[in-house]
Amino acid sequence: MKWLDGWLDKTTESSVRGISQKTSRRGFLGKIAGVVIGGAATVPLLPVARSQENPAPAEEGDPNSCEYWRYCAIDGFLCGCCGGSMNSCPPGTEMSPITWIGTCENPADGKSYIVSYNDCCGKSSCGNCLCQRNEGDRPVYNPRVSNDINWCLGTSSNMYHCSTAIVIGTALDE
Amino acid sequence: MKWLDGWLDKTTESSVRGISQKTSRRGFLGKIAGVVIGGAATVPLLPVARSQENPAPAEEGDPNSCEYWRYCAIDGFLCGCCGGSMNSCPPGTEMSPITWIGTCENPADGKSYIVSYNDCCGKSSCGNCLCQRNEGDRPVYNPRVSNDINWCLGTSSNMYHCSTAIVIGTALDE
Amino acid sequence: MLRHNIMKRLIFSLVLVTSSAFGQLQPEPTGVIETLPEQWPAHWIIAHDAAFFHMSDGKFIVLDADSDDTNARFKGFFNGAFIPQLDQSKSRPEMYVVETFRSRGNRGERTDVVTIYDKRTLAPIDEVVLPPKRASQMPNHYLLQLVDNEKIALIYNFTPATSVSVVDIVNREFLNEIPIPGCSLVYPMAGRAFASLCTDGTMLSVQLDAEGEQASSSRTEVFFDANNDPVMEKAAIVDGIAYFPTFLGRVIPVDLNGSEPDVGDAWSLVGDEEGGWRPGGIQVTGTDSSGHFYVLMHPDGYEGSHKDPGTEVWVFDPETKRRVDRIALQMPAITMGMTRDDDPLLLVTNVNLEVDIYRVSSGEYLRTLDGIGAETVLMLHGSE
Amino acid sequence: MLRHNIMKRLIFSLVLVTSSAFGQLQPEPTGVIETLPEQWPAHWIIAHDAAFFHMSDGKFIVLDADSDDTNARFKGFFNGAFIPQLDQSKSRPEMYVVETFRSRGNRGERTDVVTIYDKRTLAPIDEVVLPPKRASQMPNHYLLQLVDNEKIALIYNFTPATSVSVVDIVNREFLNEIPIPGCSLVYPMAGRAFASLCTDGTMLSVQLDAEGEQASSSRTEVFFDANNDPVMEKAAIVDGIAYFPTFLGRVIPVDLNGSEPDVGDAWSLVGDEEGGWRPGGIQVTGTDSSGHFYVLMHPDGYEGSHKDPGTEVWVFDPETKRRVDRIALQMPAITMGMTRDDDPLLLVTNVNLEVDIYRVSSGEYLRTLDGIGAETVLMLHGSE
Repeated sequence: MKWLDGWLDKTTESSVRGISQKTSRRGFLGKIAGVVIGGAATVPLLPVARSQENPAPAEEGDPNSCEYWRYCAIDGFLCGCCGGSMNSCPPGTEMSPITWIGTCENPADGKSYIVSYNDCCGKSSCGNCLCQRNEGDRPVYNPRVSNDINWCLGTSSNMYHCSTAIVIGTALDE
Repeated sequence: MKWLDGWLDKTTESSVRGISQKTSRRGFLGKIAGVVIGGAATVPLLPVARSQENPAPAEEGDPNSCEYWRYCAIDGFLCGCCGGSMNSCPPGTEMSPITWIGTCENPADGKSYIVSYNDCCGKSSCGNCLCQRNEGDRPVYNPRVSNDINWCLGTSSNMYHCSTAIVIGTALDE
Repeated sequence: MLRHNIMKRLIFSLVLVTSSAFGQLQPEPTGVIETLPEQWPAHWIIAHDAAFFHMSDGKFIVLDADSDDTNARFKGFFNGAFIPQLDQSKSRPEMYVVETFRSRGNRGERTDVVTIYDKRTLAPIDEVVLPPKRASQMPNHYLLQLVDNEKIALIYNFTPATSVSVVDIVNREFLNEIPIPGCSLVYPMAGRAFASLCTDGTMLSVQLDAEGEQASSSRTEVFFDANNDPVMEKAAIVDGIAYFPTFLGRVIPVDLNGSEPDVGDAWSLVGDEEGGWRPGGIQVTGTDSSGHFYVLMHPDGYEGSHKDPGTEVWVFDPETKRRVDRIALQMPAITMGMTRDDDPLLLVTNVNLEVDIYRVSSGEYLRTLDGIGAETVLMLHGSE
Repeated sequence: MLRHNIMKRLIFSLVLVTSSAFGQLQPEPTGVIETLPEQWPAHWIIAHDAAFFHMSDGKFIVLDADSDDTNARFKGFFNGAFIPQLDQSKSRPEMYVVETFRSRGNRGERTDVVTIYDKRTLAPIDEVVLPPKRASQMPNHYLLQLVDNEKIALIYNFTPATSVSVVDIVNREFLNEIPIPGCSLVYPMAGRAFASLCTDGTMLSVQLDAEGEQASSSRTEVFFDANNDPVMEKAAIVDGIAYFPTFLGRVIPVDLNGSEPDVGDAWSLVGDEEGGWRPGGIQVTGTDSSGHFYVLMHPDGYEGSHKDPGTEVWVFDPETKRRVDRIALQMPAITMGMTRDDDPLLLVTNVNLEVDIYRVSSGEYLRTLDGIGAETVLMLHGSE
């Protein structure tokens, strides 16, 4: 589900009202500080590269930041801030088998990947890390690439909780 | 329903964090400004006194302010901020026939009055003018004077929307 | 029921106040419930708080947009569950809310209904149970429409198969479900008919018979590119002609007054204005009673900016195909609505999620309707 | 179900990605759902967001109070509708939520249930439907209690007639309703029994038989004045003895280990401390594994200050009847909880409605658990 606008990202508000820091940015800095200072074992940073035997996209960036590359067409709460991760659902939810798709460029290798935004369903709004980006998003009459739709479909409940971003392929000629 | 504490009243926060104005105070000042500047015809200020033939308490103060005298034991959203008034329910709600009671001193005549806090029920939280004061409030094992209880009882739905403050008598020797 | 409750209440009071000097005071009446006029003043509006963080608890808040009094302007609200959709009747004092419930809140059996609200009481007076298929998505006027002189309500379904539920809204009866494969949403046509936008760049139209079954259908030619310069589904409809803005700032008129949609020539909203202006937002269009339409615009557009906040609202005369006014917003806005009177107000939700009011005739910012207990106001409706 | 969905998902993906260079990349798995350990770490806590502004959408949020990582410490949540109440089993990886639903959200038919949640999945695994009478009030531990070695769940009802619903929580079966006229709440007693506080200043105790019917009952003498110095119902229970703070700062112990409540001598929480200190808040007490109890305190008390925010938490040894520590809060708090381990944490909701964590041993403020998507956290539970 890619629903809400960057308008809940307080950057916009900041630039308008002169407030110094946006909420999500503060959360982001807070987390990084936790990594550096606290040295927590559960830091969700990804390996920078993986072996060639099991090819996966090279990675850089923070998967709990709205700026992370996979989220180029997402709209919703990032599951990594909700007890899940960028590609898994929080406990007690159900992952929608039907999704919308984004085509996002990975800055680590310059390639474009097909990203499936599987929603996690059956609980109410997670409420954390609301993120909306609309690259390649199209209106609801083109549903496979529309993030205005609640994709909690084919699940036992259609209640929306958060969204994942799962790489399912590379895009040709992008 | 008298549930939440003065802690949602941002006065506390202000004194702690040095923030200059509390939300409800701003609402209060905003409304007064509206009366003076805008001269709206719907100003909800009460007559200062009423005729002796139909005795009613003399009144002073703003019935949409948490400081208003009748609210000495209220806990909830003030119905006057929700489409109702201090003694009527907003459209589409139902007034609870069962209530808790406060004994509040009226600064206009120095007398104490019995106030019945009838909840308005059947819609979700109004969300405006949350007010909690606990004078004479007692624990839930003393229900007639307990504002921790949702008094939406005897109504077709027990969902709490807002609270009124209806004068039903004068108190003896208070 | 109410009278009964008042009686119980009085008995209770008498018992309670036995020890007080009851005779000295006329007790105030209890059980009083406020009501609203059948015909609302032209500047009363309905703010749809979709409650994105608490979706089961959406609200339609009735506000007097002319008032500077925070409390006096708040007329009440009625609930709508899980990103509901609203439409108002012009011929009856009724409003219709399409909403979804589950037997255990966020889980359990699903029930979709159209709830009918009385404008005088803001209370539900009836409901029609629907197939549990209504589209769950961002609010959009074309999820729910009235046609055939407001006798028929049409509800868009998405499962992800697409269809339309046909409801006899006068007799409160579900009639039929019409599949519209490859197409989406419901645009009202003249008579007992609707149109839908299709992924292939066409528009489908469906004529209904007396029982709400499909009598006939037709397709337009391809008139837009759903990928490269798609039409926004958020059309402004003036005199039965739907004006669809495109991502890149064109507008395509489609006349829905005949038996089939009649696609007109596209023209540019931007003209020779520089700065990369494009339409964008949640609800990006509005109309007034004079036949103008309004588009929420932002500068420096790019791929993906089509839901970015707008900094201006541009006013167009569809007859002359020219911009006739531009209203600079004091704070960028994510969604817009209009009142329907001769001195219309522009209603927007700003990026702080407050509701700002502007006078169209002067372009003047009038006030911000704060203190309304709302979380995420995503749609703004003038009262009909 | 899950596996089935994964299969559907994969088929969908294959169709979709046909045109991409699928062979170059191992697609990431879909359908992965996180799980939690059966035994939670001692410093995981449950923050009860009663969602006072959106009551249908309450949440119990599981957090690692030791973590400074906003995202890593957020373990997930489970819902609870309309100011629910939570209790945890110590002997089974289960949690119990008493909640209320209506068939149309805020209206329609009422259903009260105890929902049973699995601590490993945060998913509901069963429910017991209750008489639709459960008390709707501010959260309070004594609205829901487990007795008889966690075989029986007791739910307090208020209509305003008071009663207790008896549930066989192992076999998921409602057994019986016990009227407790003039009395309120459920305090766990030894065996298959409970006590309740009564308006007349006594305590009622009820012994249940195998079928959950009342076998016998008894009343204590009057031991408090419900008007002039009432006991707070928010007792701290240490080794089966309930310590009830009073409004004016005394504490009255009631031993619940026998077949009848045994009221002990009151003593002063305040002693010769000056400054008008009194207990106050929503949940004002806590206990630790060493046998101490904790009270949220504020200075300059007055009639009506009993729910004002506290500025300190005082620690008492009930054996010596003396204060053994005081923890100064960096920001006043409205409610408190404790973890149950040997190095306990003090959990409070501060007046900004954020959750603050303190180490009891040092009195040190550790961190604020912000960014948890909560609206009004009114109760804080250590994990059992």
